[in-house]
This record gives sequence, structure tokens and C-alpha cells, in this order.
Amino acid sequence: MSRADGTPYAPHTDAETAAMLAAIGVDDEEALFDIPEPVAFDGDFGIEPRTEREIRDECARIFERNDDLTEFLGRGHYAHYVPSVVDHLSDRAEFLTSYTQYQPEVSQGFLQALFEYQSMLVELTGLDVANCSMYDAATALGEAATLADRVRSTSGDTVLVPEQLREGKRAVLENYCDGADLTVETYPMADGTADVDAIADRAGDDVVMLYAESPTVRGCLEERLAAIGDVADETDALFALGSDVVALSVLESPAAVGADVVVGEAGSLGLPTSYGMGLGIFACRDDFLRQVPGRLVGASEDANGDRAYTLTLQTREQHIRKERATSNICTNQAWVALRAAIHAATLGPDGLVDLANDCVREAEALAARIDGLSGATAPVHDRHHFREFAVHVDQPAPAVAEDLETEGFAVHAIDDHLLQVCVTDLNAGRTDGLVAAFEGVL
Amino acid sequence: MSRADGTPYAPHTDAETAAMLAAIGVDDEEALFDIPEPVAFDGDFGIEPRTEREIRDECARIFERNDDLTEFLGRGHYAHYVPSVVDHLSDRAEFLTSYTQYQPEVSQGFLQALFEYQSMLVELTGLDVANCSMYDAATALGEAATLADRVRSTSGDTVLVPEQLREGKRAVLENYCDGADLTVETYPMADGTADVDAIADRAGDDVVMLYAESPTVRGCLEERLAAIGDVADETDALFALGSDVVALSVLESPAAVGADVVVGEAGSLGLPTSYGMGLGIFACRDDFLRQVPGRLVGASEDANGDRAYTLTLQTREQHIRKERATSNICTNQAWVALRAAIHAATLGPDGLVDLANDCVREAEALAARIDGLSGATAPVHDRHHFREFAVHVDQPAPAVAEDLETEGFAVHAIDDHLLQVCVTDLNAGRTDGLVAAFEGVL
Amino acid sequence: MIHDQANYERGDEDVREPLLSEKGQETVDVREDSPLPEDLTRDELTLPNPSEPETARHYTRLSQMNWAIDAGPYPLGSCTMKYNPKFTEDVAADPNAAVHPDRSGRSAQGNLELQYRLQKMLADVGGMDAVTLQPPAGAAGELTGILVTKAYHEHHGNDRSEVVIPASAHGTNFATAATAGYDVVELPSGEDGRVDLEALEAAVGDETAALMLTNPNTVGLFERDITEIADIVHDAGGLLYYDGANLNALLGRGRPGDMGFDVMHYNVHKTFATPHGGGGPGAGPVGVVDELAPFLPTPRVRESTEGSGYERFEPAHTIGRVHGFAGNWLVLIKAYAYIARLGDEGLADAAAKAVLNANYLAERIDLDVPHGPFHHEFAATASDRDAADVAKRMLDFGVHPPTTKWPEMVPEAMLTEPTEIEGQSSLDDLAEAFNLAYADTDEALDAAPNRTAAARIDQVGAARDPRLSWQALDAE
Amino acid sequence: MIHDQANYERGDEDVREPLLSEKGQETVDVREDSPLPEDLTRDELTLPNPSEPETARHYTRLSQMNWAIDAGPYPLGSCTMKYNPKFTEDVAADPNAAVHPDRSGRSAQGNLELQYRLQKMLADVGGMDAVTLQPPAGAAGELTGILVTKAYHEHHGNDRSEVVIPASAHGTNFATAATAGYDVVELPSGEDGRVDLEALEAAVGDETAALMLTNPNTVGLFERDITEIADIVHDAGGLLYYDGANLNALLGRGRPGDMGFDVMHYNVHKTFATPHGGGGPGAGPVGVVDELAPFLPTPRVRESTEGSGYERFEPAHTIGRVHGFAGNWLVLIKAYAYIARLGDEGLADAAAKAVLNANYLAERIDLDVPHGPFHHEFAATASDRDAADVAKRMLDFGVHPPTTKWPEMVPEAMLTEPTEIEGQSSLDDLAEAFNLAYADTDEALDAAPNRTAAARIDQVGAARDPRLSWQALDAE
Ligand SMILES: Cc1ncc(COP(=O)(O)O)c(C=O)c1O
Ligand SMILES: Cc1ncc(COP(=O)(O)O)c(C=O)c1O
Repeated sequence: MSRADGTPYAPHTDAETAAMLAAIGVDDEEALFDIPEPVAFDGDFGIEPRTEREIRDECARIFERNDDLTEFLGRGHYAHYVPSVVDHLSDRAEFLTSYTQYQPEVSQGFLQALFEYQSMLVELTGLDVANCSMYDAATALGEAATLADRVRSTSGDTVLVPEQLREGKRAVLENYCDGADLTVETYPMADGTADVDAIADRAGDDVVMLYAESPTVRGCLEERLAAIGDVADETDALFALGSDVVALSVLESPAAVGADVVVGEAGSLGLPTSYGMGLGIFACRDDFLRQVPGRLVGASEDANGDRAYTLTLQTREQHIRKERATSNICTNQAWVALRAAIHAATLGPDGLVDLANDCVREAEALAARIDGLSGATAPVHDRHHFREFAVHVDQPAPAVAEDLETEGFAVHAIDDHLLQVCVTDLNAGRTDGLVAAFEGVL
Repeated sequence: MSRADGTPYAPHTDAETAAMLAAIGVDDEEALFDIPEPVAFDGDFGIEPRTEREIRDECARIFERNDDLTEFLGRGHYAHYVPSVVDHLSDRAEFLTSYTQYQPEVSQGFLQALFEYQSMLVELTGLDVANCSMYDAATALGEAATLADRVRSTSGDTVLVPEQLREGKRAVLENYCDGADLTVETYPMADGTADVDAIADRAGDDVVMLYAESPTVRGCLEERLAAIGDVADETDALFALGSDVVALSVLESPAAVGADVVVGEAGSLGLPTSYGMGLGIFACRDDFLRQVPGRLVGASEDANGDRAYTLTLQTREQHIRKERATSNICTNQAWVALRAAIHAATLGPDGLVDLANDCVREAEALAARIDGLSGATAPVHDRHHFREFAVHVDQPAPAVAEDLETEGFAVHAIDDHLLQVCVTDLNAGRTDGLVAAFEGVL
Repeated sequence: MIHDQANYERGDEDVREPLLSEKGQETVDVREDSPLPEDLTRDELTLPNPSEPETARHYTRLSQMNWAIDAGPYPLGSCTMKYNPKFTEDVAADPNAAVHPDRSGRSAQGNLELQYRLQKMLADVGGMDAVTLQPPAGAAGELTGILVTKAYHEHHGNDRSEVVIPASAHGTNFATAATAGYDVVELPSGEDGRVDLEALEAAVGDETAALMLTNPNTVGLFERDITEIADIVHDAGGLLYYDGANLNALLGRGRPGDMGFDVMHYNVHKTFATPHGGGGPGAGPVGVVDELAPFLPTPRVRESTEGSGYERFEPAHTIGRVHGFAGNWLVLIKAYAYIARLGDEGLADAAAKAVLNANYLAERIDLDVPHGPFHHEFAATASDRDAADVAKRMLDFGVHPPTTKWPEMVPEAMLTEPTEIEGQSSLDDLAEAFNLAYADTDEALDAAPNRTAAARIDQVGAARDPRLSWQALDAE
Repeated sequence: MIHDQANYERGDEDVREPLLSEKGQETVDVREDSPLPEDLTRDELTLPNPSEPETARHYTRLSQMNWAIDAGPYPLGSCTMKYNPKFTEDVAADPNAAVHPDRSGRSAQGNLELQYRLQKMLADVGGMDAVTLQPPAGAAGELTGILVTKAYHEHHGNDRSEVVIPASAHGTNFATAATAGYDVVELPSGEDGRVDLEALEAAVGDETAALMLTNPNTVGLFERDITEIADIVHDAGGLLYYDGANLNALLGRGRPGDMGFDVMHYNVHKTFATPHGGGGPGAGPVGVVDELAPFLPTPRVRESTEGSGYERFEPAHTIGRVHGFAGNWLVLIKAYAYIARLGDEGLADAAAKAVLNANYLAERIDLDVPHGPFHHEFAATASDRDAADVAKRMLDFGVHPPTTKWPEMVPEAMLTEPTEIEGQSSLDDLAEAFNLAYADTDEALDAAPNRTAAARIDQVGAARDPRLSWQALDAE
């Protein structure tokens, strides 16, 4: 309060400021700025300082303007119930208010937590190496493409992706491909999953990376991943597989189907629904170790011979290698990775597998109920689904989605007569309401 | 999940349990219980285990059944805005999940925090000694009476208290007096504060303790505390003064008016509104050091000659002195004291004094506005008020209070035609609504 | 396991993290801006004025210099230091639960419902008929229980002056009886560490208001003769008080009400895992049998006599109040959440694992445990070593030591209660700490601890020359 | 000041707190209960299965072995490690803000409003016309800005192939330009540590898409010739990119937009005090002048063109997306709360105090600072000592050392940025740590650190024999 005129987060009393200025030998703080007059700013922004209580009230009022909907939304952003212990532990100031572990001796705690996160991803992907985070699934996919560009000897410049791919993810991929002069092309899908014959037909020298995902953006589980892997292998394309950390706990191991790189989303553990904030997975085979983007934590020894952890292989990174770095990423999602690891530890393998199995069962059950309604067919694709599935509605989908919104439910409208519905433990208790609302609006 | 049948908070796998039983040399856990058959229990309580998410939902639903009222309530339980940093720091597990500092070498952190709390109370009361917490203001008053009983040479058995005293506080006092064979008597009040002449008339050998409070339960500030202190002094009664940690920051120092003991509430810093949960102040003159109830932290040295803190003068306490202890208190309110100290540190003396001054100004302003309404007079007492004041209403007070409740406001009905209204920073922004509601229901 | 505790030390000044006052105080002229007349106000106020970042660092550092359950084992006998589930904090932080105690019952139905539910759960677990949630700690619960006992006797025209308490009982029992105005009759422990029936017969009589008993007692032994004990006390017209500090051992296995106890307190910060908070707050609800219910503190909560919902009511012969308001509300919420989380099977399992852990640990240590069979805790004896010194040395091995030198019936007692939350490997760590310390040289014990923020602290000096505030330090 | 960091060590096994995997793993038969056909599933999954108390202890202990701003000074140059106000965590935790990104704009008006407000605040502070919040970190902001630049040039039929970057720039600038497909033209630093105008003239030309500049630059020097620099670049048809990592020094004193910059990123985890989280998440919003606004990522948020409220829209020539959704939302909320808390005067004061602190600290240390006048950070030189060794020794004195050996224009650089949150006494602590370490013997430097959880770590060995998972350790 006595510091109301300045930042409340600087401790200087007037006397202290004066003493410090005297020590420096200047009269006032202005004298320390070396900004030529013409470009100096002496206007104001018109931002009124507020108390923390005022801001809490103000933001609470703002966020109340979001409608109170029960969301059955997915398509790349998922959340499960996050146990309270995840918040309490990850919020510990030593984690939250530290930075990159440039001084490992004093940062063993976070380094070990990230090492453990990497190890969990190694188990889930079956690959040798996992980095300690990317921004999100989309940027991780982009980085996979640039890695493919670097490591593949083919003269190609094509990245092959499924025609059903989240538009935003594809847009990000295009931006990463732009700089590497790569072109993104799609392969067709057959009833919700990859048309492997079409892929085989299209594959060839010009393809540096072949990307498939399971579950797909529509929640379908790919059934022929190994076959796709074989195509990639034969044509010397990098096989990048997109998935989700929860799904990975039950799906066939990416390594077993021949994946060279796994990208995807791990924020479905640890993060609540957060407007799309994510945690990108990046794992790959040992061969590409020196081409991995992002940070890696490795085990070593300290001067006493005790096991110790440190960031390693930093010559891949931009702060050493500059324009020859494997990626421009610097600040990453370390704290989110910590949260995902704590969440995984809290669940244990049992809990994680249960959660994943429920993602299959709940989706199947809800699809069947919606299918029972007249005017709707679900799931549209005759596949195994994970969390979500497409629904055909006889009426125009956008209108149905809007009507459902009026009833308090949010679903995706993905095409003229297609909706998409995602069910997790968070909304599974509200499916009766959703089905009733569907019945009412169809 | 894999431990769903037992407590989720024991780590034992089945294999571990078996190994441990084998090490002990018994077949099962039952064999370890030595409870004779007739008194063994093999029924059930019918308590269904629930997941943490279910309980959070369940309790949220339960608490939603509290009406959403704006409270203008006080009379001994007050709350101010608690800065977020208080929660974040006091919730640190090392504070929250530790216990009494029986091993000071490994508990310096909490000991220092309590030492600092004591010091703040010493500053606020002007007395030499403050303990590191009592349960609440009422029990602290009770302990003051038993201390008076022990230290006063008078043959008396009377404790004199104001006639206007929170009923619950008096009831607690009576219970502490019960065991000490003390009798509680009241002295009259004149227009909201102590009738000092009546006190002087009543005082005498039989009075072991004279209690006054400022602010009073009706929010009036006592104007003649020194005179009351003189009466106590002359008749060799202990002068116990009741107050509140925020009010103490601006009121004349208790030591200056001759208080021997200060009791009262410090939970108005650090605690949110919490259904009456409190933090009892207990401070006194040096003379009574060995009679203080509760825990004291003192400074000492460690084997390296560094300053260190430790619980001290424990021979006063029940775990050493048993029935000759100065009190039976053991578990106290240490963590609440920590919160109060953090809150005070966050405010600083400036912020604390501002807060206290606002308690005077807001009460005065609101009383004036209510006084402007026809059918109401406020404040009833022609005194300086702190946070709260009595309102005379022409209509029956309980009916007015009930009508206000319907309008979304809670006030106290304290007599047939008396209401009481308390205003702090938390509800000061809602006074327009209150005044309008008053206008509507009067 | 070796644990170096964090330490921030200003070598130049021989202090660890400086006091807030040493980091900078500010003196405010109170009268300058005061809306009050001069004769009501102090002229100035001097207090620390740290910025928020300084405050955050100060308390973060202090916390790092403090051991806690979340750091490692904390087997303080009699204290039941369990893990405190984090989600209970979130439940207690619900802003909708933050209501003023003077709300009308009508407008506080949520709080009343939770109170009602918790009263019922506790009554069921203890085998009691009625429960009050008002007492803010175990000792306050004891005082409540004994005052209820006293009121009951008085109501029946029965003025009794004594409370009988086994020598091994916790200090609060003695202090409570004295606070309630009773003379204490101390019952020597029997050979086997339990109540000696003959001694009890001799101790009780017309003046006996109550016997206060902890069961399992303070060395973890179940009072096998509890039925006989109850009969003796009841026959003499006394009541039986159950100190609930050790209820964790009995959850789902035995209920005080079924053993003849008339009144009991629950230590929710022990049995029901609410955090100990560095010394509190706790909560000490009291349960009684039907005959005593009319004497319980006011108000209690019941289902509405008319319509739905809940209401407060005043028991017919209430002793009044033992707390200014409704007790330690936030703590009670956490206890509710914990009990609901465990349910019947979880509670019974907690007892089983607590007893398993104590027995396993006792098996693993080189110290003698003179009495048995014990349940959730045991008193090992350091015999010819000083228990307090052994404890100090244990601090160097990454564990908190047990309660020392109490109860006195075991010489150089180390009263150990690991609770159910430790697993085999942390019990092994504990055992190792015990054994290394116990076998260490006298010199090593004297010099311990070595890895804590502070070295051995001069407690005698602290008491001889009490300096209880920074003002006292400044005055030197 | 001396700091002993906490340490939990299992002496027998030469490890600190064991890995979660070492505490116990469980293998689950995935197929047993699976609703999926066998050929879709793995057969088993092996992961740690700690109980909640074990988890709590594990991470509590790990946290205690980790330095942080809330523990003490953390003056990493270029990183702007400020105190992160706690209340911003509460604001970000508002459940009402937790909505899915695919919500209709109509039903997410609250989020849109906050996005709109933050866009506007940032635009005002940077002197820019339009802002996107999408980039999830500073480097992502750079890539966004450079892709916008590229799209702008291409839109104007102007294919350019080079980005000019001063040698002293942060590695991300170089890597970003390369990622965007540009050739990097490195600009040597001038004698005075700033851009040499002649060298610049020589470097720019028809192929120059942009000059990326940090201002104050990475040793804290303001590019006094910024107007001339802008003219040179603009005259060549290039754009001027502002790396916002050092914006803290300019708040309320100078705006990139006013200096001729066309595009910039903001590092909200630096300038606007959102937590660094052990390496992230951050957020890197990008601001541009009007001409570049049509190229920004989609969607942006504006006031509704019809009626009240806010709506998403797609910029006319958008580059598409740089993040799958709306960026690091929780971080953006905290930035909003921080800016609102400080307001105009607080922001300007933050810059003033940050510059004051850097200058005071530089005054107090025995190391030379070759360039000046610097603002919020300075690069001292350890001259004939190894900067990395000096840094290791500083760890023993209760502070985090500065960034070392960068930028390269200062030999053995120790790039130091105390930020505004340190007070005089903690700056004195920092200076003492600098001076003691700098003056220490070679042996002492080699042997440092001594009081940290780990002693000096073999980083060369870690890279030579990479073991990046517990599986890799087990395989040994
Ligand atoms: C056996 C026993 N009884 C009673 C108590 C008193 O409980 P509280 O500390 O909650 O007042 C304790 C507390 O340590 C105890 O161990
Ligand atoms: C000067 C400069 N530019 C850019 C960046 C990159 O920002 P970020 O780490 O948020 O990606 C940094 C971060 O350290 C920096 O210091």
C-alpha cells in the first residue's frame, strides 16, 4: 500500500532508492536510461492499476460471461479429472518459479521429475528417446516434419497426412513445412481410418514423412498401423505416429508398429480443460537422437560419484548451435510435463489403463444411445472409438449444435450433417442430459 | 485404484503386506489385534467410500444449499480480504503437515514464524509476553480468568464482565470459571460502553478479574479504559482487556491503559469467514510469564552459537506439569497464527492502520446512511464505532432481519427493536444494496 | 537414508534467515490520518513492511527449514501423524462454505447438513448416541466431556470431587480434570502396563465422577479388562471417559460405546487425517451416550422437526459453550471428506495397516519393547541410552524421531507410531535410523544432530533467560 | 549468506531421492480387461504405482532440491526472472475460464473478452496496432513474426531470402530465421557493443527480409541509432523485427512501435511475470503495425461487428496457425492480471527499478563491465577466470548465478539481470557472492559447488553416454 505509486513487487523504500542512486552516482532513475529523445515515450497506456482483489473480481465477472455449458468437445483438446494432489504438488514454488536447469547442481529436483516424465513416455511409446516437452501436438508434428527433412536421404519434399486431420494442426504443420520447402499432401481415408492401399499407391521417393494418427481426429482407432509403417519403411519415409498419452497406455506400442517418431498430446494428463493449452509429445528412435528438437535430461554423476541429472546434448539446441539447431524451441512446457508425470504417478498403470478403457467403453455406450434416437446415426464410422465419435444427423448439423447449446450442451458440428461428440470421465455423468437434449432437438 | 478396497492412503501392495506379516510371524492382520471378543466390533457404519471427485462434488452441492447472502455480520467473527499470498505460503506442506516443534533443530522454520507472530502481538498490545495462540477469543478469556484466579492474592471469586458481552463468549467463560469456583458478574453499561462509576462502586476484594473490551460486542470503542485500569489496579484485580488484532493497530496500547492481560481475536487477519473459527490472542505482563497458558517460543543458541528458536517454559504445560499446568491446552491454532502473521506482514503497518481506519470510517458512513432512512436510527450509541454499530428500528427487529434476508442481506437482530450491522472491506462495496434493501423493508 | 535439511545462514550475523523485523520495519504515525480522537489512539505503530516478494521468500525459506509429514516419516507416538489428503483442502476452501456463524439456520442449510452428517458419522464410528462438533481440539473435547459429566452428576444431585486417571495417561487428562475443578486420583500402571483392577477398585468410590481412559493406552496396549473396568466404575456411580487420541487403532474393530464408555472425544487431526498445522488447529468433537446428550454444548444440529432440512437446537440441560462459535469449522470439513473417502472398509484397513506397521517396525529395531501386544504404537526403551539423545541423532537420518521419555512407565521411552501411511521401505528407513542412532557412540549422540538447519539447541538457556519476541532481543 | 540446499540421499545406493520406478513399479495385463481386440492393444504396461502419500513425498522432496525465485535471487541475464504474484494463479484457476477452444464464440464471451483486452494492452505497451496471443513462447513468437514478414513480402511479390541478425542476438533468432527458411546474415557487433551502422549498410540489401533486433540488446545497451537503423532497413525494403525479451527495460519509457519496429514478440513470462515453470510454459504474443495485421495467425478477436460482445475473425491474408488452439491460455490470463495490477505507473516503475538494480549491482561487484550505459542487465566479464566456474562457486552463497559465457562479444561473460524485485540487501548478497567467488582460488572454483544437493556434475559424460530414461539406466 505504501508502494501504491509504483510496482507493488519491488521492495525499494524511498530511502533505499536514494542510497542506491547515490552509490551509482546519479540523481534519479531517469539518468540511467539511455533512450534518445525522439524515440522516448512519455505518454500513457491508460491502464489503471487495480488491487489484487479488484482484479480477481473483475476476471471472475469476465469469465462468468462464458456460458455454463456441459461440453462434449474433444478433437484434440481433452481433459480428465485432475487429482487435487497434482495441483498441490506442481504449485510448489520451487517448481513453478524456477527456470530451465542451466545449473543442474541446484536443480536436481526438476531435472529428476523431467527424467521421470521422459521415462514414462519411453514406456508408453516403446521408443528409445522422449524429450521433455514440446508446446503441443500440432507444433510437435511440425517439428517431426523438419526432422524428417533433415534425416531422410530421399530427395523428396512431401509430407503425407490423413485427409481427416484437425484443420488447426494441419495449418501449424504447413507453417513448419514452409521454411523447409516441404509440401503437405493428404491421403484418403476409408470409413474413418487410413486407406492403406491408397497410401501404398501414393508412397514413393518424394515422401519424406508419412503421418498417421490413432485415435484420429474423429476418435477412430487405426487398425492397420503396422501396414502403414511397412509402407513408410519400404519407401524410406519417416513414419510419424500421432497419439494421446492416455490412449497410448492401451494401444499397441508405437515401436511395435514401426513408428520412427511419436508426436501427440500429453496434456490430457495433468491439465484441466484450458482453451487448448497443451503438452506436445516428442519421442523417437535412438538413430535420431542428435536430431531431436527440444530439451533432453540425462543421467550422469556428480563429483562424489552420486547419480545426478543434467540437461544434455545441448549442442542440438539454438543457444549453442544457432541457425543449425534442431529447432528454435527454447522455453517449452516443462511444468505441464511435471503435471502430467504427477498425474500418471497418481493413477499408476492400473488407473491409467482403467481410464483408457473407459474412454473406449463410454464412447461406445453413448454412441449406441444416440444411435437409438430417430434422426441420428452413431457412430458414423464402423471402427473402435476412443473418447469420441461422429454422429450423422438428418437435420443440418450446425443448427442441431446450436439448439443443443441452447439446452446447455456443446458438441462439434464438423460437416453439413455431421456432429462429433466426446465423452470422458468429466462429462460421463451428464450423458443422460445430453441424450435427452438430443431427443428434444432432433 | 488398485487399493480401492482399503484406505487409498496406505502404500502396501499385497506382497508387501505378506512380507511384513511374515517378518512379524503372524498369518494375518487380525492376529495383531488384542481386542476381547465381547467388545470387538464386526458391524459396519454404512459409510460408502467415495472417490475424491465424488466428495468434491457432494460437498459442493451441500454448500450450495447455503443461501447466497451478502453478510453484514460481525459480533466477534470478522474477516477481511485475505491476500492470495497468505494461502499460497501457509499451504506449503512443510507448514501445514508438521506438528508441534518438539524437535526444534528440525523445526526452525515454524518456530521462527511463531516467534515473529508473538513479536507482532507484543507490538500491538504493548505487553511483554504473547503466547503463540489460543483457540479463540472466548477460550482465551476463560484462560485469563483462571490465570487471575492463580495470580491474585485477593480472596475473591468474582469475575466482572460487561453486561453487553457476546452470549457465547460469556458461556465459555462460565465453563472455565466453573472449575475454578469463580462467579461471573456483570457491570452495567452506559450508552454502549462501560459505566466506570458503577464499576468503581462494585469493585472490591472479591473481584479477581475485571474485564472490558474495546471494541465492544456492539462495535463501540471504550473511551475510559485507563480509568477502568485504575480501578482494577486499586483493588488488586487483574485487568483483562479484550480486543481485536486489527483494532489494536490504532487503539491506544493496552499496556498504556494498564491492561495486565490482553485477550481477543487475531483471526480477523489471515482467516476468511469460516463459521466462527478463530485465533485467540493471549498476551500479558512479564510478571505472569510463568502462568501463561499455551505455548511460548523463545530465542536461544545452537551448538554452533547461532541463534535458534525453541518452545520454552514448557514446565507450565500439561505434558510436563499435568494437573498443575497453567492450562490443559495442547493442540492450539499455530497454523492460523502463521496465517495472521503472513497477513500482517503483507499489509505492513501502513496497510494495517489503513484497514483499521477504514473500519471506523466505513461504519460511520454506513450508520449515517441508515440513520437517514425513516424508521431507523443509527448508530444507537453515541460512540466511536469500529466495523459495526447497533441500529434501532421502529418495526420488530427479527422481522426486519428476516425481510432483509429475503432481499439477500444478513444482519444481526440483537433485541426487539435493535439490529446490528457490520461493515468491512469485504462488504463495503455492497452498502448501496443494503441501504436500498433497508429502505424497501422498513 | 541421509537428509541434509535446507539452511539459509548469514554467517556474519550468526543467524539463519533474519527475522522479518531485521529485514526492515516501518513506523507509522497513527494519529496523522486517524478518524478517531487522539485519546483513543496510539501515536505510532512499528512493524515489518516487507514487499510481497520478500514475504514469499521469507516464508518459503522458513518452510524449507521445517520437517513435515510430506517430507518423510514422522512417527510421533500418540500424535497419529498421517498423510493429509490434498483434496480435503480444496473441499474446505469452497467459498460457499464460508458463512458467518450468526447466519440464520434457514440460510445456512449447507453448513448444518455437513455438521449433521459428520455428527452422525462420528457417532457411528464411536458407538455413541450424540455428538457435538464444537470443541476446537482434543483437550477442549476432554474439558467438554468432563464438564458434561459434572453437569450430569450435579443434575442427579450427585456432587463428586474426583477424577481417576492412569499414570500413563496424557498430560491433558490431568490438566483437564483440574481445570474442571476435580481432584485427580492417579492410578499407578499395572505390571503389564495396563490398568490394575485391584488398584482401580481401591481408587474409585463415592467421590469418583469419572475414570478417564485411553484405549489402546499410551503404549498401544488394549485394556483387555475393559468390561470389568467399566463395571467397577459404573458400580461406583462414576462415568467412563474415552480419550480418543488412539482411536486409529480401533477403527472398525471396536467401538468405545460398545466397551461401556459413556463419553469420548475424537481427535480429528489424528484419526481423521486433518493437518496438524504445526501445532493446530485440530478439532475434538465429543460423543456421549443418550443419558448425557441433554448436557452437551449448545447448539447442536438435528433434522428439522418440521419440514425438511436441518436446524440448530439447544440440548435441555446444556453446559453452554466451549467455543465462541462452531469450533474449527475448516478442520471439520476436512474430517468429513476424509471419512467419506475411506468409507467402512478404508477405515478398518487404516487401523489394520497402522497396527501392522507398528508391529513390523518394532520387529525391525534393536531396542527393546517391554510391553505387548501393542497395536498402532509401541514404547521402545533406549534403556541405558538417553532417549532424547538417540532421538536427536535420528534426525540426521532423514526421519523424525518418536515421542521421547513418555510415558514414564517405560524407562527412556521412545513412543513410536508410524501410522498406516508408511510402506515397508520407509519403515526400514525408520528402523535403520533407530538402530544406527541407538548403537552410536556417546560422543556422536551428544554432538547430534549434524544435518539439520540448527545444531543442538540450548533449551535450558532458553528457559533460564526467556526472550520471547524480537523486542526482547533488541533490548539486549 | 550461506545456503545449504536440502538433500535426501541414499548413501548405500549413491542416489538421491530414488526414481519413482525404483520405488516400485507395477505391470498391468492390458488385454485382460480390454474392450478392444487384441491386435489393437499392447499386452502390458509397466509404470510406477506409488500411493498418494508416496507421491506427495517424492515431489515435495524433489522440489526442495530445486532453486527458484521464491527461494532467492535468480539473476539469469536475458530471462527476466521476476516474482510471480500468487493471486494470478488464483485468477487463472477460475473454473469458469476452463472452456474448450472449440466452443462457439457466442458461448465463450468471457474468454474472448479477456483475449481482446490483453491484445489491446499489449498493443498499447508495444506501440503496435494489432496483436495475436497464439504463439506459445518467445521463440514461437519469433517464428510467427518472421512468417508474417515472409507472407507480407510474398504478398507484395517480393521474394527475399535473408534475415539479418546481430552476432549478439539470442540463439532463437538464428534458429527461427532458419526454421522459416531464411539464410542468416550475421552482423558483427560494433566496438561499443551496439549495431555498427556501416556493417549494417553492408549487410542489408534486396534480399533482406528483416533485421531482428533486441533493444536494449543482450548486454543491456540501448541501440541509440535505432532511427538510423530503421531507416537503413526500411530503405532496403526490409522490415524491423523486435525481440521482446528485454522489453522490461523499456516499459513506459519507449515503445518498439515508436522506434520504427514493424513486428515484435512479447515474452510474457519475462516482462509480465508469469512463472517460468522450470522451463515453461510461457507465451509469446506478437504485435505488428497495421500493414502486417492481415497476415497474423487466425483467429484473432475483435469487438463484434454487429451488436455487443466479441467475436473471432480470420485476418484477410493470415499465415494460418502457429499453435493447435489458442496458445498457452493459463499463462495469458496471468499476464493480464499482472499488467492490470501494475497499471501505467507500476509498469514504468518496474522498468525504473530493474534498471536501478542492474546499475547498483554492477557498481558493487569487483568484475569489470566492459559496455555501458546498460539498462536492466549487464555483461560482466570474469576475464582470466572461467565464468562457468565462478558461477558454480556462487551457488554456495545462496544465490543463483547469472547466465554465463554469453553473449560472446564479452569474454567470459556473466550476463546479469537482477530485475526490479530485488532490494538493496539482496543485491548486496548477490554482489558478495560475485566477489567471493571471483576472488576465490582455482582449487575452490574447481571443487564448487559444495552446498548444493549435487556436487559438480559431469556434463561431458552425460552427453558422451546419453542415458535418457530409467529404462536406459536399467539396461546397464
Ligand atoms: C493421549 C492423548 N490425549 C489427548 C490429547 C490432546 O489432544 P489435543 O492435542 O488435540 O488437544 C493428546 C494429544 O497429543 C493425546 O496424545
Ligand atoms: C533475447 C531472447 N530472445 C528470445 C528468447 C526466446 O524466448 P522463449 O524462451 O520464450 O522462447 C529468449 C529466451 O531466453 C531471449 O532471451
